[in-house]
Amino acid sequence: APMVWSQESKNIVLRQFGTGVSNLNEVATKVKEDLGITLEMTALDSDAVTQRAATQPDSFDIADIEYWICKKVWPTGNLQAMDVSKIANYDKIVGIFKDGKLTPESEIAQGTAPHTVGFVEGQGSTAFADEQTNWMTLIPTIYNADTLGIRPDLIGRPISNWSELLNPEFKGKASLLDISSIGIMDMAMVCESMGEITYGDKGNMTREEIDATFAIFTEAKRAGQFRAFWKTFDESVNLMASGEVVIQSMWSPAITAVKTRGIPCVYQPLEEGYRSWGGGIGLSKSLTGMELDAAYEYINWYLSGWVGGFLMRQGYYSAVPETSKEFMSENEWGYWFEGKEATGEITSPFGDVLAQAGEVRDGGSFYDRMGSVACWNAVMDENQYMVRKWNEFIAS
Amino acid sequence: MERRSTGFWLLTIFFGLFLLFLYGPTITIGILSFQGPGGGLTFPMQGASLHWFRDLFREQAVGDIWGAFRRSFALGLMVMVTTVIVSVMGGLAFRKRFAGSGILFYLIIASLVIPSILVSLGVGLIFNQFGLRVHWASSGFGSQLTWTLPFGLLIMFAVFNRFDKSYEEAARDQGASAWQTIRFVVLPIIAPSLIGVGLFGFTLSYDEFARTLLTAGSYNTLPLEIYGMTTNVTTPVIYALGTLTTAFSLLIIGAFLLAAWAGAKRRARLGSDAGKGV
Amino acid sequence: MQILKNRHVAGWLQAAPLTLVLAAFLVLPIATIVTVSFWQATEFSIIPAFSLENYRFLFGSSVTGRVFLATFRYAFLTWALTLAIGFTVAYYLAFHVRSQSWQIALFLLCTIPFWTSNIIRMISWIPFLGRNGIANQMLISWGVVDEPVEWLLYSDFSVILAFVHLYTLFMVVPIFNTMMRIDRSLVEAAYDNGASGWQTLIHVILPLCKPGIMIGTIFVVTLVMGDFITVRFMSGSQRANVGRLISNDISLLQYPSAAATAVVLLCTVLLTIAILLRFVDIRKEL
Amino acid sequence: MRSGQDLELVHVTKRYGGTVAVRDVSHVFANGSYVCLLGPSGCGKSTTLRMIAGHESISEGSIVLDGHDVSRLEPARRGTAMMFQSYALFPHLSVRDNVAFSLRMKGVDKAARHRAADEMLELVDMTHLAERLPAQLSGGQQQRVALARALVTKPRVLLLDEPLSALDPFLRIRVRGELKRLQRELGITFIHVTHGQDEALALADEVVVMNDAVIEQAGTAREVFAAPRTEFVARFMGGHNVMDLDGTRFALRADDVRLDEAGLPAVVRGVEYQGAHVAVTAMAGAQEVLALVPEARFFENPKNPGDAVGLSWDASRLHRLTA
Amino acid sequence: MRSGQDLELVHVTKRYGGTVAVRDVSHVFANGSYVCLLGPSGCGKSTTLRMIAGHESISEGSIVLDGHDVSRLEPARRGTAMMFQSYALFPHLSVRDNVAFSLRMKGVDKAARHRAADEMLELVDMTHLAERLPAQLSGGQQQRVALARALVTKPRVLLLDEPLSALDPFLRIRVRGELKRLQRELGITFIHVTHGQDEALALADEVVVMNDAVIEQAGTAREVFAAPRTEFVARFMGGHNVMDLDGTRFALRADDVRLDEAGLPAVVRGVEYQGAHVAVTAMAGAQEVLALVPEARFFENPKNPGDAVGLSWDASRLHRLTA
Ligand SMILES: Nc1ncnc2c1ncn2[C@@H]1O[C@H](COP(=O)(O)OP(=O)(O)OP(=O)(O)O)[C@@H](O)[C@H]1O
Ligand SMILES: Nc1ncnc2c1ncn2[C@@H]1O[C@H](COP(=O)(O)OP(=O)(O)OP(=O)(O)O)[C@@H](O)[C@H]1O
Ligand SMILES: [Mg+2]
Ligand SMILES: [Mg+2]
Repeated sequence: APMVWSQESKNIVLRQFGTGVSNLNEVATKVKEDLGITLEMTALDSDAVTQRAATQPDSFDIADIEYWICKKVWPTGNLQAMDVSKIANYDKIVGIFKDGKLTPESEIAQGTAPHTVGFVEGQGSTAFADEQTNWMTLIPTIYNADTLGIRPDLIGRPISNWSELLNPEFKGKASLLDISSIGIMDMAMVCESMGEITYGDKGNMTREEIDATFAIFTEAKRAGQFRAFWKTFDESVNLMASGEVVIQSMWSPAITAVKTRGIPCVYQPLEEGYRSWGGGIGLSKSLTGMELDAAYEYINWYLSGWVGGFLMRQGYYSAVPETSKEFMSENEWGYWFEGKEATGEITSPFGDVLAQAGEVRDGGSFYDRMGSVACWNAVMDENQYMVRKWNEFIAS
Repeated sequence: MERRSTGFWLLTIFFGLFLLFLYGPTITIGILSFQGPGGGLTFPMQGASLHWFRDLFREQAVGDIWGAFRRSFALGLMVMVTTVIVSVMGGLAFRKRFAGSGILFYLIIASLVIPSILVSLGVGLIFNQFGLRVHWASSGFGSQLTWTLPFGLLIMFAVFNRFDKSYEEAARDQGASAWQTIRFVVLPIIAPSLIGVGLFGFTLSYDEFARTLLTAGSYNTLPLEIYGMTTNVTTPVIYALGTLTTAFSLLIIGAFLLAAWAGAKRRARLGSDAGKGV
Repeated sequence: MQILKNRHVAGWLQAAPLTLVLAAFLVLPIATIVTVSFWQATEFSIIPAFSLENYRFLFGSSVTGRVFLATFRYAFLTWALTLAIGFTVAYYLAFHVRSQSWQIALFLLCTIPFWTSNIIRMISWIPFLGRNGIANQMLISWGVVDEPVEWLLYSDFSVILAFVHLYTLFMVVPIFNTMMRIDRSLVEAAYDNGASGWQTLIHVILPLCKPGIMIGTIFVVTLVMGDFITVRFMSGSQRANVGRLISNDISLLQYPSAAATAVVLLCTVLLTIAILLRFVDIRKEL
Repeated sequence: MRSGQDLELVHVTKRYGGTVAVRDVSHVFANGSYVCLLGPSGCGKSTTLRMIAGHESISEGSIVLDGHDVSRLEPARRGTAMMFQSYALFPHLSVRDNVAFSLRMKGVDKAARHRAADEMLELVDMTHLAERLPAQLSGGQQQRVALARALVTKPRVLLLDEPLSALDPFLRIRVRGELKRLQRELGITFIHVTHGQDEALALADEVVVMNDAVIEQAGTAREVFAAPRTEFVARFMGGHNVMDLDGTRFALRADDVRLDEAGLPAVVRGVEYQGAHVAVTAMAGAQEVLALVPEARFFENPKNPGDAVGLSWDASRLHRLTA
Repeated sequence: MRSGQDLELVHVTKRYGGTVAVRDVSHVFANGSYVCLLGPSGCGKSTTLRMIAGHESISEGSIVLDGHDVSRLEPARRGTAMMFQSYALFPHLSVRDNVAFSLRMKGVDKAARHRAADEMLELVDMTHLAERLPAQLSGGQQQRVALARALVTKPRVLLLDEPLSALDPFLRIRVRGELKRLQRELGITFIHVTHGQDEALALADEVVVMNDAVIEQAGTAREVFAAPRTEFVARFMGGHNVMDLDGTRFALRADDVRLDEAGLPAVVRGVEYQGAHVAVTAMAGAQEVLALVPEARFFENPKNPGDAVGLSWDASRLHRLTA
C-alpha cells in the first residue's frame, strides 16, 4: 500500500554522483521533501565520473552521466537497463533521445547521438540496440547545445565561425577545454571551419584525421595561441571573467555565470552549428529490491517537471519540456524555450539576475538551437589512440 | 641595545620579504573572502561583506563542505592516532638493530620519496583488482599513512637518538617493568615530541590531496572537496573557507603557546636554582 | 616469554604495525603498478595480458623525453631557489635572531600558511598574477610597464613561483634544524681566527649544514618530481611534467599506460634519491 | 671481615663483540663498606658496576649477594640500587614523585609513598624543594634527589657511577663529605666509581684500582697509596716517583724526597705551588723526580726552573714494585 | 712589573638585561704572565674572558692592550686568541686545516699556511696526526690542536676558558704541566679561567679570585693562599679554617692545626685520608675545625669519628680577614 511504501522510503538512501552541472543539492532537498528519499550527492569532474562509473560500481546507486560516457561505461556491465514501461512520462520525452530526430524532418548529427546508446536489446545486454526497445540505458535528464563563448567588449567585432578560435588575432587569449572526448569535437569543428580537414564523421575519426587535427592544434599551442586550458565549468568562468581569455569553448551556464558579474559575454551562435551533449541518470547494477523501486520513483519524479524547470531556468533543456512548463513562469518559458524577448527580469533559481526585460537568449528558441546541432559529444572507435594523442597534445 | 651589522638589516629585510611572499596569497584570499555578494574570485572587489562566510554555513549548490570537513577531521584524527602509535612502536624497534631493520629503513625512506600519485594509483589498482571498495576510511586511510608514517618515524628517530638511555635504566632499577618503563617514563618524557608528531600527522592528512584522490571512494575529503570546488564553484566561498581554516590554525597555535606559557609561568613560581653552585 | 627478549623478535614485534602498513599500502601497490604496466587496457577495463606496448609507446613518443626534461628542469630550478631562500631564512633565524622565543615565534610565523589548504594557496596566486591582477595593476600604475605582463601567469614562471611558495618550508626546516645544532663556539672560533661573517658562512656554517641541505633537497626534489596538480593549475594546463602525464592517463582510465609512466618516474626518483643519500647518513643526522 | 652477606664477583667477564671490557674479575665487597672503583678511562669500571646493578648482562661468571646468585635477576630484585652519573632524574616528575617512583611501581598508595619519599628527602635535606622539577635544581640539589631516589628502595648495596663529576670542585668536596656520612649512618655498602684519586682516597674504606679490564690492586686507601703493588698503581695514584735502581723498580713517595744540597745532583724543571706544598720536578740525569716540599721549607730557599738542586731520601722509604 | 704592553681592564661592566654579570672591574694583567681567573660558577669569569676576546660587547668601561683601546675592535684584530672549553675544532676540517684556518681567512696560499700549521703542530707534538679529523682524536689530542690553532695567529694574549675541564684528572695534571711550559717558552700572557683551586695554584703567576661579578682578591698564588683577604677567598681556596675569635674573623690554615691532647677539646667528626695527609674534621663546640695532619703523624695515634681530641695552633698563624 502506498502509505507503507512512503513510510519505508523515508529510510532509503540513494547515493548519486555526477558532474556539478546537474548534481545539485536543491534536487536532493526537494526529493527528500516530495518523496522522503535521502539522496547523497557527490560532484566530480567528467573524467572522474567516467572513472568511477567504470571502476567502482559499488560506490554509487545512481550515476548521473553523459551519453558519451555511457558508451564507455555500459559495456562494463556496471549499470542496469531500465524498464521503459515503468517510466510514466516516457512518451513525452523529446525525440532526440528516442529516434534521434528533434522533428520528423531533422537530420541526425554526427557523434555519439543519445539515441544510439540509449537502448539495449534486453535487461542484461551489454550491446546497444539500433532502435527503441523496452530497455533504456539512461533516463535523459538534461542537455544543451554548446558553442564558443566570447567577450564582445574585448573583441569588438562579430564572430561567426568556429575557425576564429585559432585566429592569431587572439593569440594568448584563447582557451580550450581539457576533456578529450569533448575537446576533440571542438577541435574538429574548428579544423573543418578552417577548411583544413574534411571529416568523414567527426564523431568517429580515423587515425589520420586525428593526427591531422592534433597537428594543427599542437602548432597553435606552441605558437602561444592558448592562454590556458580549462577542465571544469568554473575555470572557464574565471578565465573569461578575469579577461585572461576572450574566446573559448564554453558551457551555457558558464556564460550566465560570467554575465551575472556584470561582465558582457555572449554564447555565440556560429555558422557551422552547435556541438551538443546530453546527460542522463543510470542505475547501478547492484541496485535491487526496495532501493530499486525507490530509484524508479525518483526517476519518475525527476521527469515530472520540477527538476526540468529548475534546470531550464539555468539555461539547460529538460528531456520532457512539457512537464517543466508548469514549473516556469510564462516569461521564463518564453525566454528560455521559445527564444522570445523577456518581458521582465529573468532570474536564476538561485536568485541571480540573468537578463533584463527586452533581452533575447543567444541562439534563439529551443528548435533553433537544438535544430542546428552539428555533432554530439562522442567516443570514437579510435578513442584509445585519440586519448593518447590528446595526452601528448596537452603535454607538448 | 647593541648595534647590529648591516648584514643583519639586509637579512631582516629579506626575511620580511619572504614573509610577505608566504603570506601574500593568504592575505589576498583573506581580502577577497570579504567580497560583496556579487563578487568573484578575482579583483576588483565588489563591495565588502561577510556574505561568503555566511554562505559557507549554508548548503552549497553542489557538494557537501561540512560533510567533507567532518570526514577530513575524522580521517585526520585516525591518521594522527595511528601515526603516533605506530611511529612510537617503530621508533622503539629501531633503537636496537634487528635482522632486516636496514631494509625496513630503506622502505620508510622509499615511502617518503615515492610520488604520492603513484601510491594513490597503486592502492586504487589493488582495491580494483581485488574487487574491494575504496573508502576514505580504508584505502584512503592506508595511503595517507604511507605519507605520515615516514615523517613520524623520522621524528621519532631524532627523538630517540637524543633520548638518554639512563632514564630507562633508572626506571628498571626502581623496579618498573618493561611496560611501566614505557608508560611512566619514556612516553611522558617524549610527550612533547609526540604532540608534534600528532599535529604533523593531522596536518599532513588534513591537507593530503594526491594520495586520497583515487582512494577516497564515494565521499570526498576536504581537499578533494576544495579541488572539486575549484572546478565547480565560482564564488569567493572557497576563499572564505581558506580564511577560516587559516584563522582556525592560528587559534590552535595561539592556544598551544598560551598553554606552554602558562605552564612555564606556573613552574617558575617555585623558583629555580638551576646552574647555581649549591 | 624468553623469546620476547630476543632483540630480533622484539624488534619485529614493535615494527609489525609499521611493516604491515608499508607492505599493504606501499610494497603491494608498487608491485601492482609494475605488473599493470605490462598489461593492456581498453577504455574501461584492464586486460591482464603481458605486453610491452605501454613502454614502446612511452619511449616511442617524442613528448616523453620533453616531459621528463621539463620535470627535471622544474625540480632543478625549484631546488635552486628553495635552497637559496631556505638557507638564507634559516641562517637568519638561527644566527641573527638571538633570543630563543623570537626564534620560535618567527619560525611559527613561517609555518602558519601551511595550515591553509595547498590548493587554495596555489589558486590564490591567480588573482594576484593575472592579466588584470594586482601585480600587473601595480606595475602599470608605477609606470614600469604599459601593457600587462603576460608571463606572470600560466607560464613556467608561475609554476616555479608556486612550487617555491609551497615547498620552501621543506628546505627551511631541516636546514634550520642542523644550524641550531651547530656549536655556537665554532662561529666564535671562526671570528677569533679572523674570518669575516661571509667567510664564516662559507667555510664553517655551509659545510656543517650539508646534512640539512641534503634532507631538504630530498624533500623538495621528490615533491616537485611527483607533482601533477601545481603544474596543471599554474600553467593553465599549458605545461606538463611526468606527474601530469600520469594523472592525465589516470583520468582517461589508461591505467596500464599510467603505470608504465609511473614505473619510469619511480625509477628516476629512486635513482636521484639514492645518489643524494650517498652524501648523507640520514639516520645519523636526525 | 668476610660475612655471608658480602657482595661477591666470581670470575666475572664481560665481552662486547671482540673487546673484553672486564676480564675474569673476582672480588669480595665487604658488607657495609665504602668501596671506590678507581681507574683510567675505559678500564671497565662502569661496566663492572652495571653488571652488578643488572643493567648489563654477564658474559661469564656470576655475582653473589648474601649467598644468592643474583646474576640473572632483574635490577630491582637484586637488592642493589644505582645512582647515575647524570642522575637520570625523570624530568617530568617533581622531586617528590621522582623519589616516590619505585613505590608507585610497586603499587603503594599515594599517601604512603609520599610519606616515604618525604622521609628520604628529609635525610638529604631537600624537603623544602619537594615540589620542584629537576630542571629547577642546581647540580648539587639534583645529586641529593638522585641519592634519595636510590635509597628509597632500601637497597643492600648502593652503586654510584661518578656521582660527583658533574659538580664543581668546591661543591664536590662538600658533597663527598655528605656521601661518606650517609654511608656510615645507613651502614650499607656503597660502591663508588671514580677516576679521581683524591676522591677515592678520601672516601674509601677499600680502594679497588682497575686497569685494562682487570683489578690491579685492592686494599684500604692507605695500603694502596703507601704500598702500590705495580708501577701503574704508583703512577696512577700520583705523588709517587717510579725509579729504576739496579734493574729493580721502586716507588718513592714524592713527600719523602728532600731538597738537600748534599743529595743527588739534579736540575729543576718545574715548580708548582700547591698550597701546603710545592711540587718540584727535577731531572737527575734521565730520571725525572718529583719532590713535594712543604711550603714553608721551600720558600726558605726557593728554586726556579733551571736551578741546580740536590735530592735525597731515606732508602727505607723505597718501596719495591712487583710489576 | 707594569709595562706599556700590559692588558688592562678599566671599569668594565657587563649587563644582561637586568642582571650584572661583571660589575665595574678594573685590573692590570702583566705582560707575559700566567693569570688564572678563579671563582665559583656564575661569578662572571667567562664573561670577563669573552669581553677581552671580543665575543661579548662591553656595557661600560674599556679594555686597553698595549696602550690602545681595543674594546671596539673585532676579535681577530685585538691581538688576542681564544681557546674554547669544548675546543670548538671545526669538525669538517682536518687537524692541519683547522690550525691553518686563520691563515686561509687571511688569504695566505696553501703551501705557506700548511708550513705554518705544521710548525705549530710540531710545537704541540701533533704532527703525526695532521691528517685526522677532530672526531678521530682523544680529548687530550683535541686540546692540543685547539691550542695550536689559537697560537698560530701569534697572539699577544691567549685566553683559555676551562681548558682542562674536559680531561680526566690524570690527564689534566699532565696537560697543565705542558700548558705552563708552553707559556714560559712563548713568553706571552695566558689568561686561564678555571674553578679548580689546585689548578690555579699550580699554574698561575697571578691568581684573580672573582665572586659575584667582582674581583675579590688578586695576587700571586702564594699571596692568595697564604693571606686570603676575605672569608670568601679563604673558604673558596680550601685548606683554611675561618674562625670567630672575640668578634674578629680569622683564617687559619688547616695544616697549621695540630692534634694535641693539651689543646682545645673537640670531637672528631670525620677523617679523610688524602695520601700525604689526613684531613681530620673536629667540632670544638659549635666551631668546626679542619686539621690537616701529616699521614705519618696521624697514624702514630689514629682517630676515628667520635673520638675526643685536643686542637692547638700557633696564635701567630692566625690571619685576620677584612671581610
Ligand atoms: N655498549 C658497549 N659496546 C661496546 N663496547 C663497550 C660498550 N660499553 C663499554 N664498552 C667498552 O668497554 C670498555 C670499558 O668501558 P667502561 O665504560 O666500563 O669504562 P670506564 O672505566 O667506565 O671508563 P670511563 O671512566 O671513561 O667511564 C671500553 O673499552 C669501552 O669502549
Ligand atoms: N647570554 C647571557 N644572557 C643572560 N645572562 C647571561 C648570559 N651569559 C651569562 N649570563 C649570566 O651572567 C653571569 C655570569 O656568567 P658567566 O658565564 O660569566 O659565569 P662563569 O663564571 O663563567 O660560570 P661557570 O663557571 O659556570 O662557567 C651568570 O649569572 C649568568 O647567568
Ligand atoms: Mg664510566
Ligand atoms: Mg664559564
